[in-house]
This record gives sequence, C-alpha cells and structure tokens, in this order.
Amino acid sequence: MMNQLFEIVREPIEPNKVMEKVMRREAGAVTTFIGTVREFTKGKRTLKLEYDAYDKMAVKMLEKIGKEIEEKWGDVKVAITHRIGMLDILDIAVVIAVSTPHRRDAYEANEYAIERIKQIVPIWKKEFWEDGEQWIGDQLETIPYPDGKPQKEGEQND
Amino acid sequence: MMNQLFEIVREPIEPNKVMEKVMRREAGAVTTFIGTVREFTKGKRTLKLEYDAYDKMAVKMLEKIGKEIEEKWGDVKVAITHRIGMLDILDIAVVIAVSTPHRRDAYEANEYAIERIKQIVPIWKKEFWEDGEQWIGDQLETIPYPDGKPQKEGEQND
Amino acid sequence: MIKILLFARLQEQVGKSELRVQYSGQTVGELKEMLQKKYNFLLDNVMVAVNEEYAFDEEKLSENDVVAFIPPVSGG
Amino acid sequence: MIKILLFARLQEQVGKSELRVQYSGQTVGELKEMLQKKYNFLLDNVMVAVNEEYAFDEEKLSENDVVAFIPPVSGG
Repeated sequence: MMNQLFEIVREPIEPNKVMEKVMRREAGAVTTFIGTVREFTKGKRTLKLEYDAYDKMAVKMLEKIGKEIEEKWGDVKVAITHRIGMLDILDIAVVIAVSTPHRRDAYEANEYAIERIKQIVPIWKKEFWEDGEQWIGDQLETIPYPDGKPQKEGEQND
Repeated sequence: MMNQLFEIVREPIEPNKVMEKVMRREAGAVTTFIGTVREFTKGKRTLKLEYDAYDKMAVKMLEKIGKEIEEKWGDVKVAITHRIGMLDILDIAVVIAVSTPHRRDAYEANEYAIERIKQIVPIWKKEFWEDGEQWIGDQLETIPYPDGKPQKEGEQND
Repeated sequence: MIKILLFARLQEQVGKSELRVQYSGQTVGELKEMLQKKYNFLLDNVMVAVNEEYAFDEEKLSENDVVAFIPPVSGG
Repeated sequence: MIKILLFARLQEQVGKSELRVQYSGQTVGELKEMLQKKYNFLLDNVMVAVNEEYAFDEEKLSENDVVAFIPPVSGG
C-alpha cells in the first residue's frame, strides 16, 4: 500500500507518509496541499462531514490527474490520498504532494491537482449543520455544467 | 520552542511539526513548501551543503515575512523553520506552512514566503562539489543588485 | 444485464446503491431517460460513467456494462 | 566601540566572525570603505545591517552598534 501514489482511504491520513512518496534526490522542492474540514463556510457552522466515493473510479481519476501533470510539467512526481467516511472539524480530507527540481513547478502542479480533483474525481461530501444535512454539489443554486463536464463548486477548502 | 512560528534550527526538521503550528478550525487549506538538498544543479553534482545564518536577524526577518503576509492576505497563519549546519542530499533545509480559509491564498502566500526568504533572510549556503566548494550568492557571475536590496539567485530549489 | 451504481443524493433517493436493468441495446441517454421517469430523478447535471470512464449520452451500452450515475462531485 | 559581524565568504577571508573598531561618528558607508581598504574585501554587493535591520550607506552609526556585513543571501 505504501507504494501506491493515488489512494482512497478510510483511516486518518498522515501527511508525512504522502510527502515521503514523492521525495527524491533530483527534486529540491516539495509542495503539499492539505485540505481540512473547516468549521465555518459563509458564516454557517459545519458540525461534521461525510465523504462518499466511487472508489475504483476515483483512484483511476486520481491517476489520470497524475498523468496530466506529468505531461504538463515533465520532471514531476505526484501522490494524492483522499479520505472518505465521517470526518470532524480539523480532520484531513485530502493530501496532495508534488516534487519537482524547481519550486515554481511544484506550486503550479499542486494547485492544478486540487482543481482537477474538484472537477473529475467521483467523491461526494455531505455537510452536517445544526439545522440539517445535505450532499454538496447538487444544491438548487448550482448552475448545471453546460458542456457535460463536472464543474468547480464552492468547497470546504475553496 | 514548539510555539515559535519562526525558527532557525540545527537539528533535522519534522514537516508535520511545522504544519501543525498553523492548523486551525477556521482554515480549510494548508500548504507546505519543503526545500530539500538537490543532488544536481545545472548538471553539476552536489555532495553536501552547509548553511550558515545570522540567527537572531534571520528569525527577525522571518517574522517580518510573516507580517507582510498577514498584511497582504489577512486571515492567514504562517510558520517557517530553516535548518542550518551541514546537510546531505535529501535533507530538508526549510519548511514553510501556511493555512488559510481558501486554497488560492494558501498557495500564493506560501510562494511569496519562499521568494522573500531568498531575498532578505541572512542565511548563506556553501555548496560542496567533487572538485571544490563555494559560498553561494556572491560568485563572480552574480550581477550586483542595483538598488541596494538583495536579489533573487539561482538556488537548490529555485 | 446492465449494472447501475448510485451515489450520494441519488443513492439516498432510491434507498439502494445498485440497480440492475435488462440490456436491450440502449444508449446512455436512453438509460438516463428510463431511470428519470421511473425514480423521478433530477438528472440534469448528473454525469454518467460507463465502466469507470465518463461517457456521453450518445454512447451505446453493451451487455454487462457497469453504469455509474455521478452527481456533481464535491471532493477535495 | 562598534561590533562588526562577518558571515560566509567574508568570515572566511578574515578568519574571524567578529571585529571591533573604535566609534568615531562614522556612517555605514565610511565603515564599509575602511574595511574594504584594510581587508581588501569585495563589498560591492554586500548589504549592511545595523542592530539587525538593513541600513543604507548614509546611516550614521552610534556607540555600541552591532554592524553585520551581509553577503548576498542564499537560504531557502
């Protein structure tokens, strides 16, 4: 399991473990993005979150994002772990680690990864508030994506 | 010591420790930058590095960078640890952790921090190669900065 | 047979994570329409994946395909 | 007295990390010139910090100031 660069897990994520997967002698820069469960979104208090995923396809889409990044940035190594299940405030939902020889690329490729996750990876989040709960992503205020591709939404770490 | 957000240390840096300093309920996004000692720079093999610092002023300048980031990005928490002394290939020289409510800011503020470190923080690096050694930053090919402020240089994670 | 996977809101609406329907040479779009009528789904902004790859409405299904209905994703 | 701190290449050239010179109302620029002559330093792209803050050549020193000569930095 340690050698899989792209994973969907049910246990807490250790950021160090993800980061270590991409560290290498040729790379001087490693960036990580850690998405945690935020307490307030637009003034509304979140109590907890539940993430569900189409596991097998989600891993496949994470791998696809990895390939896209290699095509765009060349000498780059990427590892992504996304957790699913019930998460509390401050729990880590996702860790993205990217290593490159030069730092500019490490920032850009990392940000590209989180944007793409929010577009194409079949993972869904249910928010629990004091006055209710809801699967996020298809509220009525969402504008249907016009071109048949999932679009970016407001997220807990948007 | 754990509560100091800006540190110069002589021991190995644990990235998790730096990251944990900035995690908070209001922040959904945490970025880290980890600068490691890279083996090859422009085709030349580095054997090891030595970092020296004007410790007291370096901490002060790191704090100044933290303040600049707060002024620019508002709701942001920053922690930076830079290691000095002898480092081998793959050793971690610097860890920058930034937390913000929204991810765009976490990437931008983090990249700003590393750029400023390379401009104003009194830390010097000596490279050891097979055929010699040299303090980096004032080789003859360096163009003197025209306006009396230190300028950016080619670095191990540039 | 076509195996259908449901997630998130759609799964809760139907009360099941899987459905099976007879294979009859349908396209993705035809399968969508059928389910929309049967379960009164709002499928306007739901993507479809056939065997773990996103597919367009025009795509023709094959026997034993696994068709997943993907509401707007919200990971990360 | 003015305490002078040297780092990196400058420290190796002099073989010392600290120097002390008599205070005589010098500016930063005058102190630089003096050291440049005495040690044959290349100070063209060296910054000066007085009491841990970057200072310009025009700044007048005070008794007991700590003056650091900062070669181009290369941290990170």
